[in-house]
Amino acid sequence: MAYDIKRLPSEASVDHDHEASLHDIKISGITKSFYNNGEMRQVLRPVDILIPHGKFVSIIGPSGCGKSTLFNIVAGLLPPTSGDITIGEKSILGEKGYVGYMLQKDMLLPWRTIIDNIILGLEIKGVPKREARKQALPLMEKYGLSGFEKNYPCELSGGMRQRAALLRTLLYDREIILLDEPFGALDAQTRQSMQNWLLEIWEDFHKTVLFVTHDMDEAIYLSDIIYVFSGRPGYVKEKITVHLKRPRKQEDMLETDFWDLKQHLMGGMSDEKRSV
Amino acid sequence: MAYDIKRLPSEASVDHDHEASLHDIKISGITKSFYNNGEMRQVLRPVDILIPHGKFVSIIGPSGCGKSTLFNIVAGLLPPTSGDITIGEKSILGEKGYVGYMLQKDMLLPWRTIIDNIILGLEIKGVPKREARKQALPLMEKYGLSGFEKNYPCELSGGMRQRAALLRTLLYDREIILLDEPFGALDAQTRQSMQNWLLEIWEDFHKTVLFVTHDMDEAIYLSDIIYVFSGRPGYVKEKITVHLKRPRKQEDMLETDFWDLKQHLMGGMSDEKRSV
Amino acid sequence: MKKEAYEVEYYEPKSVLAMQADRREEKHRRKQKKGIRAGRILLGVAILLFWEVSARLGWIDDYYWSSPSLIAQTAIVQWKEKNLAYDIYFTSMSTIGGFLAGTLGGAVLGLSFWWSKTFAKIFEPYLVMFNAIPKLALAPILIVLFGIGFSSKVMLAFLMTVISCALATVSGVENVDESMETLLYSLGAARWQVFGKVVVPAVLPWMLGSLRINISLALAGAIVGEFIASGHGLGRMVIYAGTILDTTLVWVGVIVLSLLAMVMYFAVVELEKWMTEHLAIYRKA
Amino acid sequence: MKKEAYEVEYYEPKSVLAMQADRREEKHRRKQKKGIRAGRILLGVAILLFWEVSARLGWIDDYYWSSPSLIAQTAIVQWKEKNLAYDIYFTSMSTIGGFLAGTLGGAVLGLSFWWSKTFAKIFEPYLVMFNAIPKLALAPILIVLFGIGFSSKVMLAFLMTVISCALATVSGVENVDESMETLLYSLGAARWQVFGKVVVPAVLPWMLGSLRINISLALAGAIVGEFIASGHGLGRMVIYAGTILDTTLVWVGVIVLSLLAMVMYFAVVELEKWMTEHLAIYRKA
Amino acid sequence: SGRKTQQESVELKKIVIAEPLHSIGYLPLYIGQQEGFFAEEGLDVEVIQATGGSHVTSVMSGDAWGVIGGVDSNAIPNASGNCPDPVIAVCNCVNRANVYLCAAVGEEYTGNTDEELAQYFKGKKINSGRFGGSPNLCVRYLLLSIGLDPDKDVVMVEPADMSTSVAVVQSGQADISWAAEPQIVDGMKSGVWTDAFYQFTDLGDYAYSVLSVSQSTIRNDPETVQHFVNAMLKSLSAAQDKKTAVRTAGKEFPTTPTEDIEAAIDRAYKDGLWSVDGIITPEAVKNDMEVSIASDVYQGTYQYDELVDMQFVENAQKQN
Ligand SMILES: Nc1ncnc2c1ncn2[C@@H]1O[C@H](COP(=O)(O)OP(=O)(O)OP(=O)(O)O)[C@@H](O)[C@H]1O
Ligand SMILES: Nc1ncnc2c1ncn2[C@@H]1O[C@H](COP(=O)(O)OP(=O)(O)OP(=O)(O)O)[C@@H](O)[C@H]1O
Ligand SMILES: [Mg+2]
Ligand SMILES: [Mg+2]
Repeated sequence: MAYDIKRLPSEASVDHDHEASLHDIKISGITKSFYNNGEMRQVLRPVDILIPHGKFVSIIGPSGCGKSTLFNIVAGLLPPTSGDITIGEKSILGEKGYVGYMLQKDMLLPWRTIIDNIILGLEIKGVPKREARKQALPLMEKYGLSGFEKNYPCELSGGMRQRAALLRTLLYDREIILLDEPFGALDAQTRQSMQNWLLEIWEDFHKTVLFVTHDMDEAIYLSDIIYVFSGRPGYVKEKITVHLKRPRKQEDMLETDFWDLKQHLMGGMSDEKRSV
Repeated sequence: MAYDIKRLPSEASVDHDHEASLHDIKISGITKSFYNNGEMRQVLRPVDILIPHGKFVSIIGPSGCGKSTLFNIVAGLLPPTSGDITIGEKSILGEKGYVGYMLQKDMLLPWRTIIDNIILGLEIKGVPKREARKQALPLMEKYGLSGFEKNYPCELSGGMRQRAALLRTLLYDREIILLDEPFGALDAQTRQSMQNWLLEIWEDFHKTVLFVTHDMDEAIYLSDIIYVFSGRPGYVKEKITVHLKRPRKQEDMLETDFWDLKQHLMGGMSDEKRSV
Repeated sequence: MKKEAYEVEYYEPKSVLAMQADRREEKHRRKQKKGIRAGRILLGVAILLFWEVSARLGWIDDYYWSSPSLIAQTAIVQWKEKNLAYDIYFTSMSTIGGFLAGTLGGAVLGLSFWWSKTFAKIFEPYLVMFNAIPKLALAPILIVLFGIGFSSKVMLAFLMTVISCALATVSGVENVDESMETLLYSLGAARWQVFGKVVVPAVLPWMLGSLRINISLALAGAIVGEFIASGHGLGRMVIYAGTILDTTLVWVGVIVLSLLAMVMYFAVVELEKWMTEHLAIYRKA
Repeated sequence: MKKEAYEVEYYEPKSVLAMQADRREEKHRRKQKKGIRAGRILLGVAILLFWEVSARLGWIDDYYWSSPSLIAQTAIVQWKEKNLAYDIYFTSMSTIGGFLAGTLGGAVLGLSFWWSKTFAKIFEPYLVMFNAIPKLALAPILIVLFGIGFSSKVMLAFLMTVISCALATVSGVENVDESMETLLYSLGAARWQVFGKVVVPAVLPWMLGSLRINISLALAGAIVGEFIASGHGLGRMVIYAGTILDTTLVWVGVIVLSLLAMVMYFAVVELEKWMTEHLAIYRKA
Repeated sequence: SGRKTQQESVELKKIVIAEPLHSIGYLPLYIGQQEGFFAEEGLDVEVIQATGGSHVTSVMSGDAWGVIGGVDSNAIPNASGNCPDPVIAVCNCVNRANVYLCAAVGEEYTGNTDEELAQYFKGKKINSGRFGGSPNLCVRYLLLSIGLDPDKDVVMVEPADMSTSVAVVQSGQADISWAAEPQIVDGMKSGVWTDAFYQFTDLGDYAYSVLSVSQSTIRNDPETVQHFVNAMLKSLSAAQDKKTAVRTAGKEFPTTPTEDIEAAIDRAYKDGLWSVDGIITPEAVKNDMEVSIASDVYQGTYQYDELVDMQFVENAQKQN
């Protein structure tokens, strides 16, 4: 295969309290406030998050609590007001290119065909278009996009667009992938199938994933660890380690363990409800 | 109270097989196809739906199956290709003003304050602005919008905007209310509280409601009857009568009955999944 | 209790009805389209007829207003005996030349504003000011700068177009979706990569959208150029006709000019459509 | 098993840090704003200086290019001894008059297009055609129609503005969110209610957006009017200066005109802002 | 003087005269304004500039009371057969074709005969002003009369703006240019040319710039016309006084150097530019019209009596 996938031993069985690895990502004491027309708006209170290598970590929290802002900081696109982000010992503050980042909107460039959107990351790295396309084709086939290579984003359904955006992020091939509400705009059924598809991919590629969502079902279904944020200014209120076994199936959502956890989350969330 | 609310005896206890009342709405054999650039696209296959007076009826179905189109036809805004819609004996095809209609988007006029948006329906009927505002104020207070009368829609959160749009529809005071995915754009927590708010209102006003959603939880939680649509061209695949007792509480969502029904719906939906 | 929580009834799809009603709808639409075309022609004919009759019956003073029949006669004479055809050609060429150059120049200028917000903010009022200078007033200087030949008309058409196109491009630049830039930066792109892969394609539809205004401006520029000094062209013809007080000839010039303007306008509209469809230029919402 | 499905750790919010870093950011922004203003002035001064030096050292022919110092002197003389102030007043008044009338007329014309799509489609090409007519060419006819007084300048400014504003309004009309109309119809509104409560407010920002182009057009129209025939105004001054071979005076006219254009432009921009803020006119995205 | 101010306090009748451009040639008109001759006749004359042929049109349409310009530009609408209100010349002003030809330094003409002149012109780039304008017609007429085809044998350069005469020669875009004062002096000072080598003033009487009003004005309001002509005659004789002429020109053309003005006025006297008595002779009309006819701008025939009405000049002379 032209595309080189780093396979690691499945870590689903590894204890979540495993020793800090050299590939863990540590977010420590990150704060952020914005100035707008002379007024300060604090968006993030000090946030500390550990993202163990190879894990699927989710963040849930009310709208406006600074989740996307935190992602931008991790991706090196926004300087934090204070705090640091490290991989192993190395600070990656302000360094672009360490993470694959999928923004809240699918952000496919409307003037590029799907395949050209997918190879965008490779193209920027300097891989010739022809070769990049060669790398992308088998992936598109595998993940249900074959036949749409030459279509433009506007000609695809929402689910397909999300898939393409996700493939672009994957093909960019960083060790950690940030996904900001990738399925927020999809309807319930499409969302379900996309979640399964994401889990499938994650098991294939086994990258570290940091995931933002509003949907509690989604967070539980996908994650190893869930960080629950408070309302703005956001901080980590709870850290929940999910012990549901993998691989997970849709039917698991109807099990008691699942519903216990959901009830717990819904309880926590209702504190925030009044702030809406 | 300035605003006249028609209270009916609570019908939660009435058998869903009650005799056809004079206020029931009957959608019979409605079909619709569009011509675009000479190409025909059929959106609705013959659809038959009975909406008993005072009931909460939901429609769920995949995106593009013609739910909004059907709503437009019921509201008299779009002529169907064939079929009829009647209240009692009377055909209301092409008649506007029989139903209160809340569109998929909140559709608050951005150049009007919230209160002026809410009284829009009254204003069109010819009620003087001052009086209409008087009628609206207590409702705004009751349903959590007081203090925001003079704000513009862009200054409100998504949840509040939806509330305002719903109030507008209610204040317009028709016997049947069409709600097209009113909570589609909200995050999970806000959505929850809006659902409860809607139930509360529905119990106060006890109008007939026709409701469109993508979210199975939502459909089950709210409805007396659920119509499940097929993919495009849409038709009614199933009619589900929900016997969960009212008033419903959030905790009910964790009960077995609820989950049974959800599982049933998820099974039905997965047939459609492949068409995404 | 389990089976009592809900009841399900299954339905089969009914047969699809013949869609005769819709055919009617389509026929109606086609008819409407034809009606519009007919309406346009009718309106034109009506205007001409009214004009002719008014002139003949003396409702309007035919010295100033001439009349369609007289204008047509004069136009034919001009076509056959003088070089109306060459005048049209000359004006068209300078317009198109200036239009192309101005569009290109304006695009480059406007795009350059993406590179530095400060630079952009400093230059903007000067652009506005320059745009507002009445070019006709600069006649003597323009002659010194660009001469009186063909190239001077092209130059004026260029000057009229370039700022308009630059301003449209600047609007486009200001509307580039920042998260697209963010996306590219997150993929480790350098500034010039963001420029080439996001800014340029995102601004293209704005530039295309300004074309239809620009072609009119370019024509106006070319005509001003001919007013200032020229041996050929429709602008010269009109000025000449005005000077010798031949109102019918003025009308010939005016009408030919507006027809030319319209032809160019709709040609550009078609070009815009074609480019949007064939060059993968996306439509802005 | 129940307690084993997940583990929860609770955190307390840490104290909020002092946000000194952000103050720095704000200072930086303020500095930048000042820098832009300074940059603009500097650029202007640099241009003037370069011009003056070039003229003095003979790099450019000062007969045509004059020089800033000469121009300033002449301007002062004109202000004191002739009626430059009155010329400015005259041109401004006819511009503003035509601008207001044209905006109003264009708005009415454009809005009327909402009432009938067929009507709109039939008229559109005629609007384009009319817009394309070079007004200068119509000089003799315009004099008959509107005379040579103040009102003729207003009329030309009006003619330049009205179509541009109408076309902008038409764009607005075409972009009215159909579901808003749907909403009103669903509330049982009549067409005129939809018009008043949706179409007009929805189109307002488009009209506002066209104002800044229109003011320039109106000025151009007024100047063309003065070129054709006038006893006052900056346009006349320029033409007059041209015929008496006074290039310095031409420059005075050109510069005063562009300054006037700029002042009007930014006044309209401010007006636009003010109206958007105070009249509950929403901003289109 | 005191008498004038007294009259000014009386209501003056306001009239508008349209001029195609502001020219030293129209100096008598400006003298009438500045020296108070119009005021003495109870008139308040305002002069406006009207370009592109609109100076005549504005009189026909009634927007201007009178116009200053060539007889030929009155004749064209009159002859078109559907002119609503013909424009008639009532008083002369410039009685010579105020057109001169200057050649770039090094390109000067040295010959004497028509053949030599034709030989000299051949292939040259000649700036003759806006197509259809009087200087342009004069140049075309000259070329035709010496057997040249203006469109083939020479390159006609036709900028609309007369201020560009010096510029086009200086920048090499023309070898020869038409000019009138004060451009001639201006070009000489800039070293672009030495002096005019050909002057159309040699054509003799030429109705180059006359004052005209519409026929209906003559019919309906002959008194005002009479007053106007009276004042014009006073102005014409005052124009022969160099001091008055220079003073007035200095005010009208404040940025033109005095020595240029003086040179221009000297040339005017030398070439008999201004009519002394206001009479438009048939010879003057013939010369003017012939030029228009030769260059095909005017088609058909003309009648002196239909173009000129000398009754007011004659009345004025009788009064004196
Ligand atoms: N560049 C900026 N300047 C000023 N304020 C900003 C900026 N970016 C974000 N904000 C503010 O920061 C807050 C948090 O925004 P952010 O997008 O991070 O929230 P979020 O948690 O991602 O919300 P959502 O769930 O709706 O996506 C918001 O109130 C927003 O207005
Ligand atoms: N005016 C129209 N002309 C042509 N096609 C239309 C028109 N309105 C809707 N359609 C088509 O009809 C189909 C159904 O649209 P509709 O909006 O009713 O779907 P929906 O079920 O409401 O979908 P969603 O859940 O996404 O809101 C779509 O394929 C749409 O493209
Ligand atoms: Mg976000
Ligand atoms: Mg819908």
